[in-house]
Amino acid sequence: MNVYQFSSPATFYPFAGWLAPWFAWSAALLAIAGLWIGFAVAPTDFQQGEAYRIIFIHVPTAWMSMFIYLVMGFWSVLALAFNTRLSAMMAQSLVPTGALMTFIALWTGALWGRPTWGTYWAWDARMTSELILLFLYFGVMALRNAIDDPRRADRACAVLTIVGAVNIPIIYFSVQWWNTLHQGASVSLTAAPRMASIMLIGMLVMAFAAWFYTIAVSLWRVQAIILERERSASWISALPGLAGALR
Amino acid sequence: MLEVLELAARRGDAVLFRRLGFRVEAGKMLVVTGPNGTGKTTLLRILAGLTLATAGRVLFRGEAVAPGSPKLRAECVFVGHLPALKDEFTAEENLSSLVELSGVRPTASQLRAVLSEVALDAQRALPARVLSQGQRRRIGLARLSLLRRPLWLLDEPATALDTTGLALLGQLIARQLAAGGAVVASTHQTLDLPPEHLEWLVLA
Amino acid sequence: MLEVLELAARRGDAVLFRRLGFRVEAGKMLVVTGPNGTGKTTLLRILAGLTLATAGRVLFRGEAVAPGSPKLRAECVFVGHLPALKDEFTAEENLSSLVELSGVRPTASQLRAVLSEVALDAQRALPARVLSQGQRRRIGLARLSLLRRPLWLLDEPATALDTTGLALLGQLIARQLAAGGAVVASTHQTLDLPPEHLEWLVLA
Amino acid sequence: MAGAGMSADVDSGAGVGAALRWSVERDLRLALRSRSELGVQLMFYVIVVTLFPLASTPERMLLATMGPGVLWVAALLASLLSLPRLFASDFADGTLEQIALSPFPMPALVFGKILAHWLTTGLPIVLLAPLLGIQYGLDGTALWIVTLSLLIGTPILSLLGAIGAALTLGVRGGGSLLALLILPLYVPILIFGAGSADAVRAGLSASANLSLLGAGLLIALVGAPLATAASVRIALD
Amino acid sequence: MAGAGMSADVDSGAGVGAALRWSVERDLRLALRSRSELGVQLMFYVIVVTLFPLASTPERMLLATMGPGVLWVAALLASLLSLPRLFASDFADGTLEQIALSPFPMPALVFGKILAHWLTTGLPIVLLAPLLGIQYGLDGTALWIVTLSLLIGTPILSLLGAIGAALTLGVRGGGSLLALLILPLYVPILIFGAGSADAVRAGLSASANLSLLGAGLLIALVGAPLATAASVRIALD
Ligand code: HEM
Ligand SMILES: Nc1ncnc2c1ncn2[C@@H]1O[C@H](COP(=O)(O)OP(=O)(O)OP(=O)(O)O)[C@@H](O)[C@H]1O
Ligand SMILES: Nc1ncnc2c1ncn2[C@@H]1O[C@H](COP(=O)(O)OP(=O)(O)OP(=O)(O)O)[C@@H](O)[C@H]1O
Ligand SMILES: [Mg+2]
Ligand SMILES: [Mg+2]
Repeated sequence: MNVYQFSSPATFYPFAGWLAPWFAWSAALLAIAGLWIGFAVAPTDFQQGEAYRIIFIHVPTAWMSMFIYLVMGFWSVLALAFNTRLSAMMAQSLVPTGALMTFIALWTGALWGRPTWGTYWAWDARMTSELILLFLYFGVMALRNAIDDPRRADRACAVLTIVGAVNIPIIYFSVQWWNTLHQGASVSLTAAPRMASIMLIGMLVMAFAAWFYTIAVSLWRVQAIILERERSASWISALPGLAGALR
Repeated sequence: MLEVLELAARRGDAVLFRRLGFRVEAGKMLVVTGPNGTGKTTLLRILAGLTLATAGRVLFRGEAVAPGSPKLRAECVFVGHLPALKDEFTAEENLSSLVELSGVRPTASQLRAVLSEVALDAQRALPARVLSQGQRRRIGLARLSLLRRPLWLLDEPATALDTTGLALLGQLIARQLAAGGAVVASTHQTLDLPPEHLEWLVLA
Repeated sequence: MLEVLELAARRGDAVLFRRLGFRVEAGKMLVVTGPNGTGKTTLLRILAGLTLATAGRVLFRGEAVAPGSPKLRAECVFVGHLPALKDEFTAEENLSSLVELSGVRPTASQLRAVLSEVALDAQRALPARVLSQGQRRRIGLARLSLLRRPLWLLDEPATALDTTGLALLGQLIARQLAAGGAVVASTHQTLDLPPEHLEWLVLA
Repeated sequence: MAGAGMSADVDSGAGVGAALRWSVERDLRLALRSRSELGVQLMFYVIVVTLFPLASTPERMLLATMGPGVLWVAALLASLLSLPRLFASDFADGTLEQIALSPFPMPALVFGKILAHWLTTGLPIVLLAPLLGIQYGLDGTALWIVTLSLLIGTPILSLLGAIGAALTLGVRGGGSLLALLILPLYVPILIFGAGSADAVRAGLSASANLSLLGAGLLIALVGAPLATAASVRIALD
Repeated sequence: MAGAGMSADVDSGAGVGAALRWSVERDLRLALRSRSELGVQLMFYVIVVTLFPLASTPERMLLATMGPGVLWVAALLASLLSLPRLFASDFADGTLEQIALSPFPMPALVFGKILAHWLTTGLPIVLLAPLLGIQYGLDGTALWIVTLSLLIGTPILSLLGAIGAALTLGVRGGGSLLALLILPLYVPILIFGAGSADAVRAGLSASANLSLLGAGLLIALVGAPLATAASVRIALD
């Protein structure tokens, strides 16, 4: 069995169905653990009180919002370069989750801003660029909705995704390039972490939970997309349990 | 000159054709006919490299060509339903602009000669906006006459042409075939050409 | 039914026709032919009330009608080069919308019947954007079939139709003439109709 | 079914209601066909409103001062941006010819199109304005007045814009020429509209501004469909 | 003239210059054909810039603060408003098909179109900016910097916008969808652009902002023609 076989929707469909529950369960367990660490184990912050606990949602979702976009960009490059159907479907399957993560990051950030900065919203570079990211996700969805031919929509969305990827470094480095309200990175591979290690652990656990959740959801979504797109293919009607549903 | 292997086209849920194969030799014209909506336009656009085929290969002079490959683009000319005319440009400007886009720089006298060949002398300086339907198509004929390309792909070239226009089209095609070129054309009308040069492809 | 007196049309510097006069009786079809650019389209648009004539009068049922008069608008139907189709609407939606614009409310079963009459059953729910050229024209035929109007003005109705499409057009016209309607049509192709119903107007 | 039996299906006077229904229904259906259409309009408005604070300095006081003006300018631009499409596609595909030849009264058909345009571009903006106004730190009354002024004002934008859109049909330079023709007409509306909220913020009454807007709406309602229908006929010749 | 004699007229590599010349020349000629075209673009820009002080309260200090932002937002909107026309007419009349089938390299042809677009919409704005800036009470350096930032920035707007214009070809919701896709990409440019003048007004150096803009221009110059050409091909399928 070689790797390329997985680029065929027919092979990937059952594989995705087998894989998804594993990630879903891991995500659930990690989320429980992370929330427990975040809300029960981690100490109250001496500056911010309890409000800081939003960090356990805010930071993982903010990370994922950017990471998902990069992954979409990767699939889009593959889709355009090799004209593969599956990679375009993978990219498509990630968009709603990406938008969700971005929205949550924005929302929790705004909620957090109220007690710490005294305002829900400011036109600060990081917030603005994160908002732009949300608009980019919406743009990809809107473009897909506006084109009825799925193959054409695949390729158009791929181009847009790749072009929009320039926004990611802007978000990430915005805190360094401008004087922002938002604080800089406190987790880095090169320097020792500047926050309490239990907080760091909680955040990382939550980050993995978000990551696994994304994988599980997008695997399920890609299955749905495959079913919709390949409904006339013979292997679909041969699927157990589906033969009846598809007439 | 052109060979098509196992070509298939699917639009939406409909399969237009499958496992289509044919050859067009130099000096021959392939006439594609068939009822409305059977894929003539789609086939021509695939051959031109505008639309992606679902499966199959197109060989040009024996080599497989990718859609939109520079080689194909340099050697064929496609005349579709849309005339590619700018309403603001005059007939002459439109013609010269279209021909230059194909990499040929015609002289003013060439332009004038070919426009009078298609009976547009009087309309030379009129903006395309005011031209009649048939006069617009004639600019396309003039373009064919100026471009020496081995392969012509014509989608319903007889549309809107009067009898002299049809005769002109016949002459142009005959000249192209005599010069060793090939033509693939879809049509619902009968063209006045010597049958020994014609091959037929009926889609259904 | 329709009478034209001393009609003249000038476009820019060119005089297309002058002192043109003819009558079209109920049950008759006037076929307007002539080389490209001689004013067939212009004439039909004048009759429909879209374009102003330079001189002359149009009488409808014996009364002089102003261009765009409500009377004319209620009794004639014009099918021009442009199909008036919305790319986003399905074939069926396009048809019903066009017919309703003329003040007729067709039932769903009528729509279905007439669409199958023009062989668009399978394309009923497809957006017009993806229809082939001939399929788009067939929606226009279906419209003609649904609207009972005394006067039809058709500009090159045979364009893009295949042989069965042409036969259908012939039948529709025959039905219209038999019902006491009149038709004015421009064309370059020969239509298969009984010659005793036809009158000819050759512009040059 | 013969001869005289095949006569008019509609008598021209009575068709106003049917004509309105036809064109409103059709254009709404077209607008909603791509599910995202309405969302896109809203997004555009939100983004434009969002741009302004980005480009200037984001101080709270200043924001509240700019608020009504920005909301109005954005509404105006959203209208301007969508206007070229009002007749263009109907013109290009021949529907406009058929509209001109329909037995229905043409001003009614045209008015229906304008109404649909307002429903899909103007109304969403009006509904969204209070939310965006909060972002700009506008308080209760100002918020309410700016929304009310948009409710009265945006239909005028659509009505006046339609005349411009019809006049520039088939003319090169479309979008910008349209903007040039229409913006001078828009400016008074902008001034009254944004002015009404300013008046409230300054502790004055907004009623003068609002009633001027209302009068403008009445005039536009009567005059614009006629002028637009005439312009469309000219464009078709 | 027979058979092999009838071969390619252009070898694909060499055609870049000729391709550029063809499309720039043609589009400029088209733009200048209706003599008013250029004037209209400028008028639009002037009117939009003039609208802002009208809509907000006209205090001198505030005006100077808003100045660069307004000049930039107006430039952005002017670009946005003209973008739908960039490919639309070529798409509708079939020229774009012929461009895709031309032996010339397509990115070069597309780049020529973008260049012509900038020359007719961006450049006039850059030239006009100093004059309008004076109206806003901007002083020497700020004026010079905002003009320079527009000179570097407006080509990016045209380049990025072209991608959006190509992606939305033949897609419903055209103008607004285009705005939705493109505005997020425009925002960073707006921030750097308007920010450069703000920096100067705040007594800082504008060089960081300007060099970021310059980097953006380089990236866009390389990437945009390729992405646009790819999008056009997709739209034609
Ligand atoms: C709507 C407003 C906000 C947005 C859009 C936002 C966005 C982001 C993004 C994109 C990141 C990840 C980037 C990175 O890892 O460098 C992030 C991280 C972070 N945010 Fe926010 N944020 C917002 C508000 C806030 C507020 C109010 C606070 C707290 C005062 C906050 C604290 C943090 C912290 C501590 C991190 C982690 C930085 C790190 O350790 O790398 N954010 N935020
Ligand atoms: N998304 C789709 N779903 C189903 N059918 C489609 C779709 N898109 C296109 N088609 C069909 O594909 C066909 C396209 O045909 P094409 O334009 O190639 O026909 P043609 O032979 O040129 O016809 P004509 O003689 O009318 O020009 C049409 O029958 C159309 O209905
Ligand atoms: N401004 C103008 N100046 C000179 N001639 C003009 C002008 N406007 C239109 N014409 C001419 O008027 C004629 C319009 O003809 P029309 O479209 O009615 O022709 P037609 O008989 O329908 O031709 P076809 O068979 O090609 O459809 C054309 O010959 C055109 O060149
Ligand atoms: Mg066809
Ligand atoms: Mg004609």
